[in-house]
Amino acid sequence: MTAGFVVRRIGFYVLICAITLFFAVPMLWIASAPFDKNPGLGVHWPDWTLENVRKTLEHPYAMHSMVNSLLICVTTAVAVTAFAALASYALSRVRIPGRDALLYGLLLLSSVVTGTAAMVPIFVMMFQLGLIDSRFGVALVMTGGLLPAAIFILKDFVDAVPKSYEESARVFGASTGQILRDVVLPVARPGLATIMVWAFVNSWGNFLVPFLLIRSIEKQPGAVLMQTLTDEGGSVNLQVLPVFSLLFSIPVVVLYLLVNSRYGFRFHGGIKS
Amino acid sequence: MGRAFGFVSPAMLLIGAFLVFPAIWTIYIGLTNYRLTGIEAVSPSMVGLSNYTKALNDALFHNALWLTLLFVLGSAIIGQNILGFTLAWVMRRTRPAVRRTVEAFVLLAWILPSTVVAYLWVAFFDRDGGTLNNILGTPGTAWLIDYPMACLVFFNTWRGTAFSMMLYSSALQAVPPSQLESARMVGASGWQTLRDVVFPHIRGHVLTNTLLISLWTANDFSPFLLTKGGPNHESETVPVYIYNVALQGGELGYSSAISFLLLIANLLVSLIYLRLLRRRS
Amino acid sequence: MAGIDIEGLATVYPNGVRAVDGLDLHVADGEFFALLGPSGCGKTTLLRTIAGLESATEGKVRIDAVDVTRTEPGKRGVAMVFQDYALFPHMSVSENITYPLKVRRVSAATRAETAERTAGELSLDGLLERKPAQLSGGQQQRVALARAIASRGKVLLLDEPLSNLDARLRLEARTFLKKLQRDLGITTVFVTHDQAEALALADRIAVMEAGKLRQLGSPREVFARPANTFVANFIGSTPMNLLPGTVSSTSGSETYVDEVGVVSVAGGSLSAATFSAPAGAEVTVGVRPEYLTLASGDVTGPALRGQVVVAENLGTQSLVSVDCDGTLIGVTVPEENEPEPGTTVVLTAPASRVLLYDRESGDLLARQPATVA
Amino acid sequence: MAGIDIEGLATVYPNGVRAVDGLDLHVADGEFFALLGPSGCGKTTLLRTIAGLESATEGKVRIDAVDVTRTEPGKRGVAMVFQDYALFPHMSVSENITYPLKVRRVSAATRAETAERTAGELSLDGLLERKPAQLSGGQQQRVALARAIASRGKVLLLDEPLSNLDARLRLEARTFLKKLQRDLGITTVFVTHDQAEALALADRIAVMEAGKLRQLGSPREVFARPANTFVANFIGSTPMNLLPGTVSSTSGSETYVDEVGVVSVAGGSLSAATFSAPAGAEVTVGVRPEYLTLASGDVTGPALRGQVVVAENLGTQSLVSVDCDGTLIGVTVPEENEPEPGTTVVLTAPASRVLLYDRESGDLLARQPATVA
Amino acid sequence: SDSGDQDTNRNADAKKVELTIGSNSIKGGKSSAGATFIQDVLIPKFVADQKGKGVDVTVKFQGDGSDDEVYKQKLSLDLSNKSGPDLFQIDGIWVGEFAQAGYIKPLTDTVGEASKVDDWDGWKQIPETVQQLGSYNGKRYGVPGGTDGRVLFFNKKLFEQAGLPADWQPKSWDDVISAGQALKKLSGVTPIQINGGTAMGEATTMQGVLPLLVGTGTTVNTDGKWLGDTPKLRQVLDFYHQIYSTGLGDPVLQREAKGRDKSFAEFAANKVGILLESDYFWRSVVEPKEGVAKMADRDSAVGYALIPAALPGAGVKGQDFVSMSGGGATVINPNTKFPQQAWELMQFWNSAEMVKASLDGAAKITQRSDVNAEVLAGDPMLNFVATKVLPITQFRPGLAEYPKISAALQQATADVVGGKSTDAAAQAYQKAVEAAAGGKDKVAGN
Ligand SMILES: Nc1ncnc2c1ncn2[C@@H]1O[C@H](COP(=O)(O)OP(=O)(O)OP(=O)(O)O)[C@@H](O)[C@H]1O
Ligand SMILES: Nc1ncnc2c1ncn2[C@@H]1O[C@H](COP(=O)(O)OP(=O)(O)OP(=O)(O)O)[C@@H](O)[C@H]1O
Ligand SMILES: [Mg+2]
Ligand SMILES: [Mg+2]
Repeated sequence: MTAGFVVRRIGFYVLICAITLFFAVPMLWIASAPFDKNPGLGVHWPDWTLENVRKTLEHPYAMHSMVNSLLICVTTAVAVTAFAALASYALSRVRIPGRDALLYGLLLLSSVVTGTAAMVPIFVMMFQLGLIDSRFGVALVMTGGLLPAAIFILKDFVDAVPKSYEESARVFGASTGQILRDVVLPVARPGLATIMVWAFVNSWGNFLVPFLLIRSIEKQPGAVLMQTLTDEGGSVNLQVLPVFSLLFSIPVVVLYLLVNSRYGFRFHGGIKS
Repeated sequence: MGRAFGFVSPAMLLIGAFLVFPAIWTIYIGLTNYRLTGIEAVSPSMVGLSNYTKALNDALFHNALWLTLLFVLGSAIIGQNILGFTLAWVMRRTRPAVRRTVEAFVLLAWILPSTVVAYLWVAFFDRDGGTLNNILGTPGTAWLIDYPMACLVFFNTWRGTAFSMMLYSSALQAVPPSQLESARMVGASGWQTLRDVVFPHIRGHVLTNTLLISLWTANDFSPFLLTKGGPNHESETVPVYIYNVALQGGELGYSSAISFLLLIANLLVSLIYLRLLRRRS
Repeated sequence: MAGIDIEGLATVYPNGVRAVDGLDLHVADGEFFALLGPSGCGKTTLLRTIAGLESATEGKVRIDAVDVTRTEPGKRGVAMVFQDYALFPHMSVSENITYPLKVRRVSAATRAETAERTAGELSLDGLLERKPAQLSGGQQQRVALARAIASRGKVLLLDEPLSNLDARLRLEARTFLKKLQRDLGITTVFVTHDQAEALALADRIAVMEAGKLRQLGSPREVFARPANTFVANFIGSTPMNLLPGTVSSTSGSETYVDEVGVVSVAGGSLSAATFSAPAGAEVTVGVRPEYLTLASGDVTGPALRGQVVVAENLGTQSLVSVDCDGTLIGVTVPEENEPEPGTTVVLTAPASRVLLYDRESGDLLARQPATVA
Repeated sequence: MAGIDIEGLATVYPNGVRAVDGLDLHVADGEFFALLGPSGCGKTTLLRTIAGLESATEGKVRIDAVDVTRTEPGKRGVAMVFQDYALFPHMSVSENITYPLKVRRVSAATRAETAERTAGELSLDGLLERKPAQLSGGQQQRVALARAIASRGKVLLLDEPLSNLDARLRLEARTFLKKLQRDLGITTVFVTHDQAEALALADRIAVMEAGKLRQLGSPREVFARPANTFVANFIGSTPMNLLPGTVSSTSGSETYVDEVGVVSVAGGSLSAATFSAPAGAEVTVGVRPEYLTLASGDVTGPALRGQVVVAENLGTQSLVSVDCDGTLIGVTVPEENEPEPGTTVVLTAPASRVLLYDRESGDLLARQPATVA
Repeated sequence: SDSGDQDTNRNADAKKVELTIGSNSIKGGKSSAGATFIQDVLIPKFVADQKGKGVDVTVKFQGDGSDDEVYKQKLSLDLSNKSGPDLFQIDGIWVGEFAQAGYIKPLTDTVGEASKVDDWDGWKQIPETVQQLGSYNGKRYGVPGGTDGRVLFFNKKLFEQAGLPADWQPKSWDDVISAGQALKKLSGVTPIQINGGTAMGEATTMQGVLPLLVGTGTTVNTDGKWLGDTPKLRQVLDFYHQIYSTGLGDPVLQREAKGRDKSFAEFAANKVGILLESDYFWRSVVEPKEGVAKMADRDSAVGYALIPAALPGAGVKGQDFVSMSGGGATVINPNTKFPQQAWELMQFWNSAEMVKASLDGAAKITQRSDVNAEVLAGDPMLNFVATKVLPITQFRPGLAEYPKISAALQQATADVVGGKSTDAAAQAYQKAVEAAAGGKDKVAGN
């Protein structure tokens, strides 16, 4: 081993450590504040207590809001994945003129609709459809917003499934549906898993849509509840909030870990022209 | 073909209903003086393009556009791109245990709910007990006040790098190892290898990635959670400005018009990217 | 079991490439039929058109006398093995093998039984629970075959079934495939660009070039009397020597040589038998390295003279390149006779092994047409 | 120009696979040296260790007598051609060829000049402005060679340089490669799993199995006297017959057979010359299909009797499988002598072509060691 | 169809009634006590009460507990689609804009006969000033809820160290400044915290600009015209300038997103001398047991004083002392299916018994004088507000343009605190107000 080699190795690990710290340090708060007697908006060595956890568990809506979040986000993630899979398969295999332009156009539009102003038409439409105060309605709206990017990303995965797989199934007489179910989807599974996590994470944090469309507190998801953890003057409730933040993060992390260990979390990229 | 249509239609139906239709309606609202409350809520009137002419003379909008540009440039085009690529490049050949650990943190930053993330960063930058001040030994420095845009760039780089990292990881896997080794065999340095072998291969990925993260960053609302656009509009990017105009000011017509202008700006940027992409082949 | 009839078939890709260009072909029931030709000549396209994966632009495909030109691939009663095997990576070997049955909603019990039996036939026992990625190349190929066989098609189509195997495995698989086809007696069409494979396996070979048929015949016919210089050059493990020459004397009638004529070539001459060309005709002389004999002394009769340039070891034989008046001619010699480079040598060939081709068209100058149906 | 010395070399992958496992090897200056072995035996790993792309776990690599075991690949003075050629798709042919010079910051003028010259040597003139994707496989291979040559290494390493070419092109490229190496006189190590290629091209061959050297010698030696059953089975375009047998009588001393002994095998017997085993020894008898003679009448002396099972056309010859007392034995016969399946035949072989191997160890039972340096 | 055309007596005799109460409060979160009262006390009591009359009422509670702006958006969306809760609480300053949009109607329109509304005996207990909270253009749109009042809080411990009296009562702005200068001598202490800047949002307007402005003798909207760049405005801005340019205040704190919370924490940690806040600060922030910034010694350590006019007698209406108040009102949805029952619930809700119950033993200023007299006796500070501050207090105008005017005021203070000259800030303010008000003619300038 030459000296240069050793220096490069050390430099390399210093770089890795620095990057890891950059990503890890901001997370200290959520590791310390929930268990601190005097939680603040800073990070210090906690004065350990489980009192905050108890308070959070006793909160009238906290736990239930997580269930709502799960309901909404599982629906959204499943719907996004299912519809995006169907659409991206069709778009990947059939040459529709202007297909790429369409995808880009939708991707762009999806950015306008996240704005506050677009809430007016969405609200009015949901109102007319009688989907106000419905968790299902909320999931629908979120699904519509996430689909373009999901199709965009998923198409790359489907493009990567060898055509010979499908043709082989076709020669055996499999219908398109069978081919999709038995061959394409299972092979593109890492992509589907990735999209599912992505959709779940995105809907998990969405506040505005459920807030505006849901009427009963009992149906509100955690993202909305988190906004209410303040006192009448608008100061945050530091007893409950850190613990709730922690709890609220757990499903996302668990889902990610599950998917990562089973399918590997990975992306394809690049537009094949 | 007919079956393909059947496959696409559920997605298109949802997209049409919850995306295209509201988007078009929003564009229409942008041509009126509609407000949430007050007289204009009952009877909004068409004001033509006056919202747009107003935006063109609105110093706060100009300010917001400029800040958005800085934000996209700093955190997406430079920050996430370069850090994401560096991570993908460096992690390529590290031990799996190390790679998994680093990736876990990077991905955690990406998947945590944004409301939670906002608190993490408020705590990080906090003036009194903040982690940053503790690390740097600079108690009392109000980072979010004194350097709001720098903080946001820092924050968003942290938040979004995972996507670039993952995309570049898979891009780098597509570079045939034999090409990298060919370069090594002729004695090319790391930089020469990147420039002559790696980059030409992943050019398409670089552009897709840059396009996506630019769009997402330009429309990102999380700056609001950190600084609420302040102090004194110093970190009021366009989405935050739209929010403030719509909710604080109640001017939905005007805010719709600005949303549409943001869409146009996004479109322009995308077209430039796509032009660059096409030139590749 | 069924024969395949192809009539005036053409397949044109959307980009305008006429990959198959007006083909007529009959594959007999139970025949092991090879499609041979260089890369890009349209072999795969022809096979895919038979399978129904590409639709014919012109002409007809009949399987078992039924016109299937417009029939869905799944309803033609064909089974196909792809070059990359197209095994489903997420299914176990037994699931892969029985997938065709699953598509037809055959009961699980029957499926398990079929998997057992077919795996037995192809010596895959004990591998049924593995995933394709856990198999060697040869095993994968057999799974793909098993799957095709399990689908109980009347016709088996194989696209370069051996090309993904390494040299040694390929030889084994070749023998295995031939035996399997014999046992099953299933009509089989296979695509290859390796002439040795086609010669070794097929009952009949169709040699293609640029979407067209160049010769159709038994391996022996194709090897011994290539119908044109294209086929001549393509067939044989060492390329045939194709040399410009002139007919110098003929016996028999003026144009149809019944006995033996002489052609002057590469500074010397060779005798050739039973061809149809007048004296003075410009021809291409075709003679395989295996049929040339190398001597160092003097010989009587037509012969070529030259210097040894280089020798390549072929195992029991060597391929010697001899420079005859500026033309390089390949000769195989037994390993023990390999001459030193630089040696002057004399080459002779039996008249029956010297073929003459028209210099312009490249067609065999034969009394009888070379393609005997 | 330089020789390569390899001493006790082992390369272990992080997953614990000892891909190269204690190898000693000397490649002489200017030699054309082949690494041959089945898939996964460590050929590529050895080549990459010489190149410095993998680092040696144990042992030493010397190039031109300089220890380069820990030297960066770019500084070893070696050039390498990868199996997939690794041409840079975005660079033109001339940019590809001169990339090694660009890295060393050679002036553009010199680079253009080198590109011209090297392209001339490899008949690539006129293609300099094309991109790799616009070239045929053979041309791509030549560009890769040109790039390796332009880098002016002392040693040229080729990893399966011909495997990406189709059957016909491979033969041409083989001859081209051999001639090029002769002309340049550059020390060349090439990897192949195709024994025919190794026999045809190499000055010397190293046969590997599982990271270890099994035989080292000239093509003739390796072909004629494989040092063990592994090599015997691997070398030869048709696999050698390896049959269990027993030494039944010996001449000469008891264990060293000077003249001719007899082994009983497959229900009959064969005579073998010059081996070292006592009567009654259990051996494996090795005899190539090419050395067996097939007769239909009766013969005197040791012979095997059996029925013809199947015949494969090899072009000028056929490979006939004969069932001798339950053992399948391959024999090649000239095409015109191909017997019908079912015929009863008699097989004989010259005693000098019958090799005996220890049944346990598989090593050649030879008086002299089989590997002659 | 507009509710004006609807029969106000619709479903008056229904035996099965369903009502929904909307409120920006939630148990365990924002205004938890309010939500708890409605859900656990008001609704069961009302249901029982109605049962006695033979009516089967179901009352649902629709709590939100979010930012006021988003709550307002949600309500507006509901109301503009002629849906939404039957009764809901809104901020007093929204009454005007909601009325203009037709989202709410005068009670007499919704409920029908004026007598039914005006004869409610509760009105007599609600002071005229407080009634403004639920009124627009002189008409009653709803019944006000509790209110508050702003005073100057000060830290008696710091005052003692600085040699200032424990019963401090400044008579003019100069008195405040000089107390600040005395406090400045103490190390690590911010002498005066008067909210400024945009980060604090409405807290800047309510706890800063407006109390000062009324101290100069004017209001933000006089005779239908919005305040422009007037000398009085400049006087206010000068005062900000004086505080934040001479080290009497902490300019950085005004820019922080969580600046207000932080100012509370600093006050509780004895680092702020004088703080302009509402009685909420006393009740919920430095409250010794439950407060967000508890001060165990609140009763002895925290002093309070009336906000002086710039000079004695210079305040609005010639007052010596001034204050601002806010609060909400409960209104009835004009589209309710059960207007009569909704009005009945409204009366029940604002009965003395319920108002008292809503306090749940805590001391808080309610809309009803009779209740105040009873519950505030034990808390001198709140009593002080109810008796001394409410009579002199002012409310914000409930007009649609107000939020933007307020934003312009915040911006002007932000400019000054950030170091701009009063002149530049005032000129920029004038422009912003003209744009917000929709024309020069709607602005009172100089
Ligand atoms: N999908 C396609 N679209 C357009 N042209 C095609 C397509 N597939 C093949 N071709 C063209 O059709 C011709 C015949 O191709 P085909 O694949 O049938 O050749 P092949 O004989 O199978 O060659 P190989 O031995 O290389 O597999 C080629 O010129 C090829 O470029
Ligand atoms: N990067 C690697 N990591 C771990 N094991 C490896 C790696 N590369 C190769 N191996 C293993 O080392 C052994 C030798 O591999 P190598 O590639 O040298 O074989 P090879 O002789 O070149 O085979 P082939 O003819 O298939 O190319 C194999 O068992 C292989 O699985
Ligand atoms: Mg093909
Ligand atoms: Mg290899």
